[in-house]
Amino acid sequence: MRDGFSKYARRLAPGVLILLAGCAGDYPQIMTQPVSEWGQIQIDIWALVTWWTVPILVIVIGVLAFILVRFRERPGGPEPKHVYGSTKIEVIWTVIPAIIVLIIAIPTIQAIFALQEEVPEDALVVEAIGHQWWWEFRYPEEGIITANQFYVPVGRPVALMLRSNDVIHSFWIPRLGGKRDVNPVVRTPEGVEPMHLNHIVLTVDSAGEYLGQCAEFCGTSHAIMRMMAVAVEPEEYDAWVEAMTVPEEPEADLAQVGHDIFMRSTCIACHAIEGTRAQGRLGPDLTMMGDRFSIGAGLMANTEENMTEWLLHAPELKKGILMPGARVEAGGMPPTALSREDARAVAAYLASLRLPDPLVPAPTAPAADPPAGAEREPAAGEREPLPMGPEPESD
Amino acid sequence: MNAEAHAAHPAHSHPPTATGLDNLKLGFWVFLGSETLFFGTFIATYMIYVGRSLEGPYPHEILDIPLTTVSTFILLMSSLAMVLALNAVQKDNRRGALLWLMMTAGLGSIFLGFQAYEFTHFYNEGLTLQSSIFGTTFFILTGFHGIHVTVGVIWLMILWLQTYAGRIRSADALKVEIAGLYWHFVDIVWIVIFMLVYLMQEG
Amino acid sequence: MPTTETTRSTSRSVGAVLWDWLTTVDHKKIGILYGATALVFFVLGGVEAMLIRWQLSRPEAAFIDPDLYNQLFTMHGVTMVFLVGMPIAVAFFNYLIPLQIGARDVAFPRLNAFSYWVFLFGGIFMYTSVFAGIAPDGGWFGYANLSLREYSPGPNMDFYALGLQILGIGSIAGGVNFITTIINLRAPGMKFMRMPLFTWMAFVTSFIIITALPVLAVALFMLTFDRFWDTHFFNVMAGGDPVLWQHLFWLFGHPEVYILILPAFGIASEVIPTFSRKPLFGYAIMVFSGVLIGFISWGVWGHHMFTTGMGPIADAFFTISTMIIAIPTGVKVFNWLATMWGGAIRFTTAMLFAVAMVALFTIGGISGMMHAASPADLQQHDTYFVVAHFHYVLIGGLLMGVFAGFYYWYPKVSGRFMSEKLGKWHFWTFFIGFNAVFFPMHWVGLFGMPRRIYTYAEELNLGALNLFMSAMSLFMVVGTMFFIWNLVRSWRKGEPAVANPWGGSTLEWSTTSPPPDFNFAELPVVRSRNPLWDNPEDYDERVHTEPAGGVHMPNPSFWPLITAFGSAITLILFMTHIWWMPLVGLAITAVATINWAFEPAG
Amino acid sequence: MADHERNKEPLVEPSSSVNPEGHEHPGVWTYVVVGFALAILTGLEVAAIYIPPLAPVIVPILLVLTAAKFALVVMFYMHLKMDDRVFSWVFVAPGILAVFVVVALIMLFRVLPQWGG
Ligand code: HEA
Ligand code: HEA
Ligand code: HEC
Ligand code: CUA
Ligand SMILES: [Cu+2]
Repeated sequence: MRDGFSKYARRLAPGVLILLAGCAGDYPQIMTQPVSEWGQIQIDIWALVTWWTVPILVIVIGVLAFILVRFRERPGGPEPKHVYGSTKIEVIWTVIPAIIVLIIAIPTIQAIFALQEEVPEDALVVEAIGHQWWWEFRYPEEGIITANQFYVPVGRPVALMLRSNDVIHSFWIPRLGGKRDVNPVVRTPEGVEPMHLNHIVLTVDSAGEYLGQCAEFCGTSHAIMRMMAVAVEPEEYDAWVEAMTVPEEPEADLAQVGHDIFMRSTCIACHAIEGTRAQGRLGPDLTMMGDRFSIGAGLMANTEENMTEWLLHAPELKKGILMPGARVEAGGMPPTALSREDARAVAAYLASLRLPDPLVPAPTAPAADPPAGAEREPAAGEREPLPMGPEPESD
Repeated sequence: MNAEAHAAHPAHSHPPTATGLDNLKLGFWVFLGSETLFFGTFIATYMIYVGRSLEGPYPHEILDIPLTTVSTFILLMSSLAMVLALNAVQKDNRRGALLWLMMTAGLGSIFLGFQAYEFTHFYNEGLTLQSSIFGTTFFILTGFHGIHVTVGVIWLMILWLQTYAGRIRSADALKVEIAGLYWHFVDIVWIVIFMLVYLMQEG
Repeated sequence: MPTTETTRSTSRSVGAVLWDWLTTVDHKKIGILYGATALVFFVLGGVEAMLIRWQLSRPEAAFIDPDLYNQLFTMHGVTMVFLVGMPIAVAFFNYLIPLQIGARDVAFPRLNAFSYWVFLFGGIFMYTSVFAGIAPDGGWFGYANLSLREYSPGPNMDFYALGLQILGIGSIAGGVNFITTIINLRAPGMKFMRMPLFTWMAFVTSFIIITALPVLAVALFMLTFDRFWDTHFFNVMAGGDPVLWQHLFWLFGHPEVYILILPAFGIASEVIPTFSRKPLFGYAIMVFSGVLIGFISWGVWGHHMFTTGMGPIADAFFTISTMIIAIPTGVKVFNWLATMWGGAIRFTTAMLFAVAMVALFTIGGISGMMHAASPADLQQHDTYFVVAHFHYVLIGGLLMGVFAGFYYWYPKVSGRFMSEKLGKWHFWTFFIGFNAVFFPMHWVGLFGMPRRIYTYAEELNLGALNLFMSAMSLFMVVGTMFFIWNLVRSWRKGEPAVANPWGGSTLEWSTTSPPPDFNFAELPVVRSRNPLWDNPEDYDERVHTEPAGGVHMPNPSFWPLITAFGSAITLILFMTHIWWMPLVGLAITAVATINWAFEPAG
Repeated sequence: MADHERNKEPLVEPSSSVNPEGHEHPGVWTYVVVGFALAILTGLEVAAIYIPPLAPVIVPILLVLTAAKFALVVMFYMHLKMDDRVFSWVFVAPGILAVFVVVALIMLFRVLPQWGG
């Protein structure tokens, strides 16, 4: 029943709401256009509830309006009859809502169980780890660690294993589907299952870049704990995996200078870059930082100027974080004491850490598989620095 | 001046109420109803965490059932003494009232003594509020119960003094009855704690 | 024998007046104190809301620092729930229950004073933290483990843990008092099934108070111990589980929201019949559904935790139980409609607010149903869709109801009407402002704006809507100003009111406006549900002047104030981190309690 | 004082179940017997946990014995059995909620996770 119904309900219910809003603009975090079956089930239920309850609302308000017009006191009007109640009517308006509740409840319960999937064999396992206030993503099988932005292949089930490193966060990328809390790991004696570690299993249907953010209040900078899922075709995904596991060497001179500064500063105490001696794990992994959608988990666009500012003033730009600035200490770390020049160089270095573009060479290119990264052009500015928003053609 | 005012208004002369029941007694029962949720929540917390300690000492290593059986018995008997005290007050038997009130408070104090011994013993064994989740939940649950017992003992002593001063007659039996309700309530909470914490221990 | 003076002399010195209010045990005065204090906190909470709206008016705005923002929304929530919603309901309970059941006072007048003073001290304590810039900043639900010392090192959440504990003491004492009053002090003939619906809802509310608040008390104790003595209730490193906090908080929290709404339901059930000139439709069902709501409200708390990962069985259970609540609530809505149906509706300000409440609460209820479907809630949870829901039930339901109550009973309290003209201004500015602020919030949520964020990305395209909402919230400020001005102005300048100015049917209208200290010179005898309509002759001839020989009223007492001070200070002194300091407070409490116990109640 | 007299006029709903003044308090003998019963039940409880064959059913046994003790104290020592029913209501209703809370939390934290929920 849900299927036939949802065909139009899907489009209409949210559509009506948006129309009412008067502007069906471009909403990267809109809830009602999920790109996964997992998310679709949720929205179908929402539509179902909407269709059964909003009419009740309309009726109640309609009747109320009628009453207010019809039964207003008129001069010289008769004294109202004293009616104390009517069992028949009471029964009717108890039973009808009860039936409606039942109609809503049954598919809802089915959906609850449908959403609770076991992790399938062929699923891509991604550990999503919440930190105050950034996201870490680990691909245990691929041996990849990244932060704030993660890639998934279209059409393959993805199992997001959620856990927190500190307080409770909540993983929410509206266009992939609803949220699940990211709970800290409760230590228990052997033999007892770790409690409340959630996972989400979903298959992304269409390629695109999907914005999300932490949805559980988690302290000072909870507002800036954003992330992006990049769903790509399977070949591209494979190329990404490969690129992520190959060491990177800076090419441009300034980047080389930045590389050296980075490697001898305290940066490496907290940050890791694949293939270098930087293997810190306190902060986000910076492999392919140049390609990230933002700096500071959504704080600002990923440009070299912004990066320079970030490196100099991170704790002022984002309150409460562990990363020290050039002059302000944080997280028990002394100031990095970078000069503006140094910072600019490091920014250039980080900007140079980029994926090949396009990820999969065009079909005309030689079939030979050159080591990813060797061929790539560092041309900054070729891509939109902050491509936030859904792909136009999706859904 | 208090004494006079008091004598003029013995408990039974309050204006009659809609139900014929005394306000204070009814209010106190409501309060006890509220207390069931207070202890219920602590008990639920204990039950959720039992067996989840990462470090010892663990309950089975440290809880001394025979000893606590004795203290439980003492608390139960204090409840008996309490009803006997009420009975004596109702019959205007001042000597009986003094005896049984003293007995109740005394048994309550002995119970507290046991608890003090138990706490210090556990502390020496390494079980503290901070040592493990068992330590945390155990001390807080039994500690809040202990605080209730302490309040009860003080209350009973005040009643004893009042009885001694001849201020509690059969007409004031309600005062003793309400203290009794409190006392018995604290007793039944212990009955439950004893079963859940001591007898039904896991891990 | 002690009898309070029953004449109002206007020439008393300020000191005497002050002493009178500090030691009063008169339920009417205490009711006024509650109401006035709650209104002050309402303005404070409202100012916080306006600062929130200011910061959110633009994307990426930096008017307010994130730490301050977090304090603002936390204190806004805490204020509106604990310092406005509950006390304002208690203000009405205090003033009206004894009058409606035909009693001279509540069962425990001094305990009543104690409740108020505890509430006041608790509120002041919490607000010292606001003015010191160290207010609680973990949300009104104070989720552990964020609220533990490790992640909230400052004193902020200490204020939360201790402040709410103090407030809880007062509430429980009040609940015990009202239950006893309602059971025991009904006038002759006032059977349970003849009680006015407001009193019934007060009864149910009090029952929820005495059962739900102990759960919060325990949770707060555990938080306090974790914060002050490193216990492990919520510390994951030692096996504690922060999810337990969530369960305990919402075990309290959901019944709490019904504590907030049921009094408003009660008010609507008094106002609507009066201004429709028809008795309440389906009285027995209204009572029964209220009781049912009270009980079911205990089995639904998990709907705040659908994303926590409770598992499908628990999710399914809480989904169903939550949806079931719609049925008794719907019955109430329909019965209000049926009461108006065929009536002669007078559009006084009170009635406007009551009618608005019916409509707006239904909107909030329907969005509640959308949350209740847990799969859908995975999207909605912690977004502005939820913020829209709960402001519709809290402002549209609770606050509209309370405003209706103010306009309705003001003549009884002051002997003067509130200005209808200002009232209409108040109503329309507030009504329009409210809808303009909170209806678009549904869309803002739908478009993906999470709650409790001090800033949002430009790219989300939410700037225009947010700006609109922020601008429209000024209407609510203006509306509130009309209201407060109306309250103040009418106290001396309002049209004088007779005993039963609106033609109400319940007992409070049988005594003078304002009622004498002893309420009724002669206790009324009740023969029906709507005594003033069915048997007006019983009440017509009554003269409410003091009978010869005086009326025996409880003595004023200073000890409730001191006891309340002692209790509050006991908890406050925990802040010193010196273990024996609270004992000082305990000593004050003990001395005061003993004096209280031995003082003749009169 | 005049007021008091007036109040003594016919009461509404005088305590429905029992005559308020003259409710029969059980005698000393009953109290002592109940005391004995409590002691014996406690003895049984403690004994039960030392009898290995009972291990599989120890939980229900303890629950029943404890409930019995609880009921004895509440009914006899706290006089709920012979007192007005209103007292039972205001105590038992919250008590039921308390039991519900305990059971529900145990289900949520200990039972449901084991069902793989
Ligand atoms: C006055 C307070 C109040 C009231 C009365 C309600 C009433 C209801 N609430 Fe609400 N709620 C809050 C205050 C309140 N709530 C607050 C403050 C929060 C947020 C807490 C926080 O996180 O900070 C919240 C959050 C909240 C959530 C959690 C959302 C989330 O965080 O993800 C849910 C989920 O189920 C919910 C559901 C409901 C339901 C189903 C009702 C029902 O009682 C509504 C019933 C009424 C109707 C349905 C309308 C009338 C009925 C009819 C006309 C009959 C016919 C109708 C049908 C058959 C559908 N509420
Ligand atoms: C009864 C409860 C109640 C009431 C009445 C209100 C009233 C308002 N609330 Fe409330 N709100 C809550 C309960 C309530 N709220 C709760 C429980 C939360 C959740 C907190 C949390 O997440 O922890 C919340 C959260 C909340 C948020 C979300 C914050 C966030 O998640 O980041 C927002 C945002 O817009 C908001 C806005 C408003 C507004 C604009 C009003 C307006 O109605 C206010 C109207 C304004 C006034 C009444 C001011 C009147 C002032 C004057 C007349 C004096 C003028 C003074 C001078 C000129 C000095 N509220
Ligand atoms: C004490 C640990 C620490 C040190 C030292 C440190 N960082 Fe960081 N860094 C962090 C943390 C934590 C974050 C995440 C902040 C956030 O977004 O909440 C971060 C974030 C970043 C980011 C943004 C990552 C992203 O995905 O948005 C960059 C770039 C960065 N750091 C570079 C550096 C450089 C360069 C240095 C040295 C000059 C450095 N960091 C030193 C802890 C540190
Ligand atoms: Cu992480 Cu909010
Ligand atoms: Cu709720």
